[in-house]
Amino acid sequence: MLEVALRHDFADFTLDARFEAPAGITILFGRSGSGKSTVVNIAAGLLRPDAGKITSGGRVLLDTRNGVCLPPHRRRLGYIFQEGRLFPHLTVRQNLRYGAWFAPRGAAREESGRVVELLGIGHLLDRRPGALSGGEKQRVAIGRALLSAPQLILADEPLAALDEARKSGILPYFERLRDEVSVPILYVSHSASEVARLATSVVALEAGRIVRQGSAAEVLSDPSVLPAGAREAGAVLTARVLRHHADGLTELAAGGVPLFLPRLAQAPGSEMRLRVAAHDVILSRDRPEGLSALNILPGTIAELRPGDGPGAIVALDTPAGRLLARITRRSAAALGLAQGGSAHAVIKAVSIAPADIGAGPRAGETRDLIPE
Amino acid sequence: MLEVALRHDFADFTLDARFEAPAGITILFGRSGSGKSTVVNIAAGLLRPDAGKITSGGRVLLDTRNGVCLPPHRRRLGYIFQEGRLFPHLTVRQNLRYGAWFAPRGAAREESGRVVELLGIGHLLDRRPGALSGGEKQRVAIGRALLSAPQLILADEPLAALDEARKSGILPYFERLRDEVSVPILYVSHSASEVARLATSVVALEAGRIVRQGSAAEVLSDPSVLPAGAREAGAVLTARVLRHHADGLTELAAGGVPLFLPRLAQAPGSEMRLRVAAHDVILSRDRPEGLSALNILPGTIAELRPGDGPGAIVALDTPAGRLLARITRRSAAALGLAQGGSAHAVIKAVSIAPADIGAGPRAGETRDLIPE
Amino acid sequence: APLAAGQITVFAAASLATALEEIEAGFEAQQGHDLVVSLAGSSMLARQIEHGAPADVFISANSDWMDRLAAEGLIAERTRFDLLGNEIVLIARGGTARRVALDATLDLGELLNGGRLAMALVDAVPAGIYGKAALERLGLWDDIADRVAQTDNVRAALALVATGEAPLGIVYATDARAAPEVSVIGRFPAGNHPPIVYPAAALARRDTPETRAFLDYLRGPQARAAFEAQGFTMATR
Amino acid sequence: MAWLGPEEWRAVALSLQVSLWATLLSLPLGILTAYALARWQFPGKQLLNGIVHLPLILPPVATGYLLLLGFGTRGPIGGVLEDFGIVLAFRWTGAALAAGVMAFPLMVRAIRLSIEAVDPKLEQASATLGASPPWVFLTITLPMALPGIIAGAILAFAKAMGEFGATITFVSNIPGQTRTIASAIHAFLQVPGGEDAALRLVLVSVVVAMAALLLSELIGRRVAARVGGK
Amino acid sequence: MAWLGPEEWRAVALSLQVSLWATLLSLPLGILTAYALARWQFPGKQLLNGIVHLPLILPPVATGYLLLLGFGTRGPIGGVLEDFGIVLAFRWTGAALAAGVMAFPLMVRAIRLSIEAVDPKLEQASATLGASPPWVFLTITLPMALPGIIAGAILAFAKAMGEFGATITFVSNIPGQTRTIASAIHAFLQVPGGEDAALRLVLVSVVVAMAALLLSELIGRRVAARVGGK
Ligand SMILES: Nc1ncnc2c1ncn2[C@@H]1O[C@H](COP(=O)(O)OP(=O)(O)OP(=O)(O)O)[C@@H](O)[C@H]1O
Ligand SMILES: Nc1ncnc2c1ncn2[C@@H]1O[C@H](COP(=O)(O)OP(=O)(O)OP(=O)(O)O)[C@@H](O)[C@H]1O
Ligand code: MOO
Ligand SMILES: [Mg+2]
Ligand SMILES: [Mg+2]
Repeated sequence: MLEVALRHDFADFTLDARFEAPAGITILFGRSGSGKSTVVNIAAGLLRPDAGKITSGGRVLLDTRNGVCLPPHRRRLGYIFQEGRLFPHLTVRQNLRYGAWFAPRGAAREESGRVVELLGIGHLLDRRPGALSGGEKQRVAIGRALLSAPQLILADEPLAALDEARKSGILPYFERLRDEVSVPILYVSHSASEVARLATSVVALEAGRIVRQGSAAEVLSDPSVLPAGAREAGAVLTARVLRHHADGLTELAAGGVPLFLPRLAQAPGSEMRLRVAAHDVILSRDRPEGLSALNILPGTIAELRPGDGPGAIVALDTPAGRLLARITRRSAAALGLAQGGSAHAVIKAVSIAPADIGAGPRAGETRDLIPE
Repeated sequence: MLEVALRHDFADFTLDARFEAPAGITILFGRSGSGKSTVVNIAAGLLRPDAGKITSGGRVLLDTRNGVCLPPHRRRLGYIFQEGRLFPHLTVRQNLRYGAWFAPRGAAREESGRVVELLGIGHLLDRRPGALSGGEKQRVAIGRALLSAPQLILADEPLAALDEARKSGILPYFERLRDEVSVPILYVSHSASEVARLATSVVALEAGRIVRQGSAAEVLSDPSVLPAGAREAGAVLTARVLRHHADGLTELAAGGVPLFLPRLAQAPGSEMRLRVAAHDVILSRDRPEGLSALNILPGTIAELRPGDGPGAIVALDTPAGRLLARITRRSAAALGLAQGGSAHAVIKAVSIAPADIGAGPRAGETRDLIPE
Repeated sequence: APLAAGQITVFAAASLATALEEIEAGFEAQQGHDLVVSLAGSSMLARQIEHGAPADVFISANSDWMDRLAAEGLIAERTRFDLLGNEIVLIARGGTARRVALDATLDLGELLNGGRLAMALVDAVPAGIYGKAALERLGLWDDIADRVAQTDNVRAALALVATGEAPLGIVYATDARAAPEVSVIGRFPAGNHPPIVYPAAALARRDTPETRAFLDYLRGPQARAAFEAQGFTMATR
Repeated sequence: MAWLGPEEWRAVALSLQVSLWATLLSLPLGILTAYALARWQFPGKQLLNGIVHLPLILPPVATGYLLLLGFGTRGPIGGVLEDFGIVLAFRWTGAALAAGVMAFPLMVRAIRLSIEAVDPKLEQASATLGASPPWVFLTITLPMALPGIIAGAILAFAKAMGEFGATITFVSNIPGQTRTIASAIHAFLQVPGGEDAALRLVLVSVVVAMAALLLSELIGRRVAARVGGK
Repeated sequence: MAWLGPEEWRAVALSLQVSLWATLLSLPLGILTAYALARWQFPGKQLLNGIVHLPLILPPVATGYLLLLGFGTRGPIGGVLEDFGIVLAFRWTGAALAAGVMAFPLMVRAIRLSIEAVDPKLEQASATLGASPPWVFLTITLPMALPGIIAGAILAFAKAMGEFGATITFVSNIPGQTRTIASAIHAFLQVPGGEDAALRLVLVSVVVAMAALLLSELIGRRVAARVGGK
């Protein structure tokens, strides 16, 4: 458990934040300049705040009132930087061992073979960072942080510098981290997909202040706290892989309702998280017939929230969980949608982006170990 | 008109390409490593190919057979680099003037006031590049290239380093460039959105070879040549803004059919290009009722092309133009879709991403000046 | 390129610095000519003259370099004369040091007491060459040859003794007078080494009334007073 | 400062003059050499690099002697120059040459590093905008390397102020003509009782050189800030 | 090489020994000084920078004289050292000190630049992985700055090979003890007819120094390639 309470003034920016990060991934979420990196750098000891207190698993890292401010090397961190920051003069193996070198003797530490395997970097061990691709670099950086026997993992937009393909190659590793590593992970992101897939809990920052704190599902359903506004709104569903069909579709069960997606890699029985973007959901008064969309979920309208543009967000409680739909107010009126009424959500199998489908425990629930 | 014919061998890569770029924007499209930058660098004179000939508006820039290879500074280029490459020791004004300094006396040149206005950089003129944001830098870089009185403009992924918000801030400038500047523009991209919005013509590269050449609509409708495969397939429609409705929607006419989109900035009468991603289109056998989607277009199935996964691409000829829909084969079978049959395309107003909506002349048509 | 009329450039051994300063003032006042004195080691000056240095008069600290210039026809032989004589002496730090007799019985090694004997370069710089010759003649050289600290010039040897780095040194009598920290504890008999002479001459292409006037002045009473004040002896011809 | 006599003042003035000219005149060649070493590949590059460093390696007296052999009135180069009315040997111009030669390796090293730090991509960008290679150099490389060029020039100036061995060997020690501060210090150290005067001159040269160094740090920082943006 | 007599060979060997030790012993201090100048802010930083540059600015003879006053048997520092059994005066060790002092500014400049080029972000990363400041320095800063450190050391070595003025003033010229190549060259130039011997020694020192320079370019390139990745 990481407990943070901070106050810091820059020339024209004030940070004032207090939050707790349980085991699992806590995502610091917010638009550019909202103060996310500042929080992480204070936690790392790279920046000393005007006032504040940070404890990690009971250890006091910072307590300005009592003049305590541990230097970075005594905080027992694993910091994963956006640009990797691998040591260019060391091989991958040496980079990985670097932190272990400085860890206290008795520290509980990850077994390096397991980490190497987890991250799929076994074939890279003898290379130097200069000879790695961007995605490989970032995986090594994750391993390096893990192997330093950290009591707190920090990650500042670790995927921001990667293109979509590489991002989706690394997200699963963070999912595993969340599920298999027992220390809190403070993870900075401004991507709704990452929040949906990774977050155990979310802290939404806006101009240095915390505007929302809760589970991924809660935070992502509130366009007012999303960096990109309504375009990013969406629901986070959890589902279990049922079976893989011969025609290339995977059937999942979400609260008893079947969901069809293009073939997933996970074995039947795996727990999945899906982010269903609000703009990908069509609503229908009655159950539509003769549509190419495979997933049609009945539900009850829990809320109808008009937006500032021509749109409205409709929250629909379905057996699979609460879904959000972004539709035009014109349609809402034409369909006579109203709170308490019933409607069907239409979701195309192919419209859920691969980036939005991840393995993992229920969104917003406490961590529970799932061996793979 | 730019005419290019090249052959070049790297250690384990061979480029062999021949194409023509008319006035307007010709997009070099292809996945990473397909040879796009190599082509542009050869055109710029930064790399000398094993063999080849390049003429620009009749001027021979390169002709290895006759030993002609003009150095970059004599090619009359405007090269817009991915990273801007502004001169840090010069002010924005001096950067902009830099190329004009070296242009031949009598060269027809853009009027600098007009370019500054076009790019909206008037308030930046006295700053140095270090004090500009990424998007501002790139706009200045565009201006600098324009003002060097070029006879050929090259742009190598000019937007790749920018985030979505900044990208969408700059795309309109390239649209204007395409429509208002008379020299050919060779533009490298691997974004389907950029192709859809900008391309006068598209050259699709794959492993050093040209696999497809044609209008944006033609190229984007063929998943086999798209870098990201079927996920990027889509149609490009052209439509004219009809009117802005009070509820925040804009009505467009596409081939006589109305289309509703969230409010656009363009005035009624403006010609628009829309990319409609295949995975955002739902097909229905009959005209569906009671759906929240506003845009329902009847059409005839022109083609049904099964993909390698669980999906299939359906090409539907509608009054608005040819649309593509990516649906599961299971749905196609269930709906009994077949070539020649009829179907309705369902498109949500909000599912067309803002990045996919641009101003401009009809896709694939020759340039025609539209004053703004 | 010849200098302005009435200007005489003298290339002189560095050890003459103080005396020449006084002579320069006197000569300029008397003759109205402008005297320019360039001071450096004799070897360097001679070599520069070989390469066309604009010297009018050369005063060397030994005959070798003057001989070499003479052989090359660079000096006006008729104007050459031995200007000064000097002595070499054994010095020690402090004013109370006992005097020693410089003869074959002297145990220099014991006097040095493990320390160094400071001398100018014994194969290159005149003071060193003379000193070595004298010690050889006395049969003392072989004993202390490996105890000698050789310096770039006499002044540096003097400095080593003055600062106490070396207990003893061999320098010109003229130098010894200049450093209050040291005292002379022995004088080498003149017959023990080649005569120490400072020859002077006008350059062949500058054998003019002005240079002759200066050379004459050097032999005159005012110059003699200045030289003797520094401890030089006038060479007897 | 009453404690410096007219002779000493002349030496100070002469040193400043000699060092300034040595620096200014060797600067263009220094920049060219540094550029060649930084950016060109040519046979004999390592040889050029070695020759540039020679004055650093050789005893200064040897360098002075070589200068005397080459640039003296009887030397092959000195003779040719003399036909053009340029006399170096035993003139302050020769002192400037000697000081310039001795300071050259320091200057070239500093400039070379700063040129190597200029991003070739900016030079390419300049070429695509129509600048021919000399213009690329003048408008991009040179201004971007300016902090290093200034640092190199001032370091060379400081070194020139202190140069003695090569100078006295090449141009002797003629008051008012070639007697720089360093030569004067040397002369004073030869004279009984000259230590005080020598010390005063040492102080002067330390002050001048320190001022130059401080200046170089300041200018360097300011120019770097300008080039780095803002 | 039969053309060098045993005396000359001893001078050559001694020069190599003196320069090597001068370089190796001054390296740690050079690195520390360079690091302080590159990374720390402290009062008197400019003063330190100035003092480091002094040997470059002062006439070498003056530096040698100051060394004599400070490190001679009677000097304040020399006296203390002597109590510890370290004698510098008239020893090759003193020659190494003189050469080291004279070469120090060159070494520090080169190393400072290469330390400034190390990305502080990597040092931060190292700290977050548990490395205390000395370990950060040893495991990140030092290896990354290695090309510059090697270049600086070899430059200092070359300079030490050529040092003469300060050496002869401080430790005089004792064959076999303090008679380095440079001193020998100087001595030969003082005697009529000594030019040939001097020239031979000049050749030897040029060859040695050139070899050192070449080596530094090679090592520098190889290390840079390693540090830069691959
Ligand atoms: N050293 C500093 N001095 C002054 N202001 C600073 C400093 N560091 C950050 N700021 C300001 O603090 C605010 C928050 O910055 P921070 O880097 O924490 O944002 P962020 O949320 O990480 O943004 P991004 O998503 O762009 O990384 C910004 O307004 C920034 O300008
Ligand atoms: N200088 C070079 N030497 C050897 N191979 C090269 C060189 N430059 C490029 N290549 C190879 O040529 C191929 C094409 O490279 P190019 O940079 O043109 O691709 P691209 O389409 O621009 O890719 P991206 O989208 O990543 O920029 C790649 O396989 C690359 O490895
Ligand atoms: O007076 Mo001398 O020539 O320095 O021994
Ligand atoms: Mg940040
Ligand atoms: Mg490319």
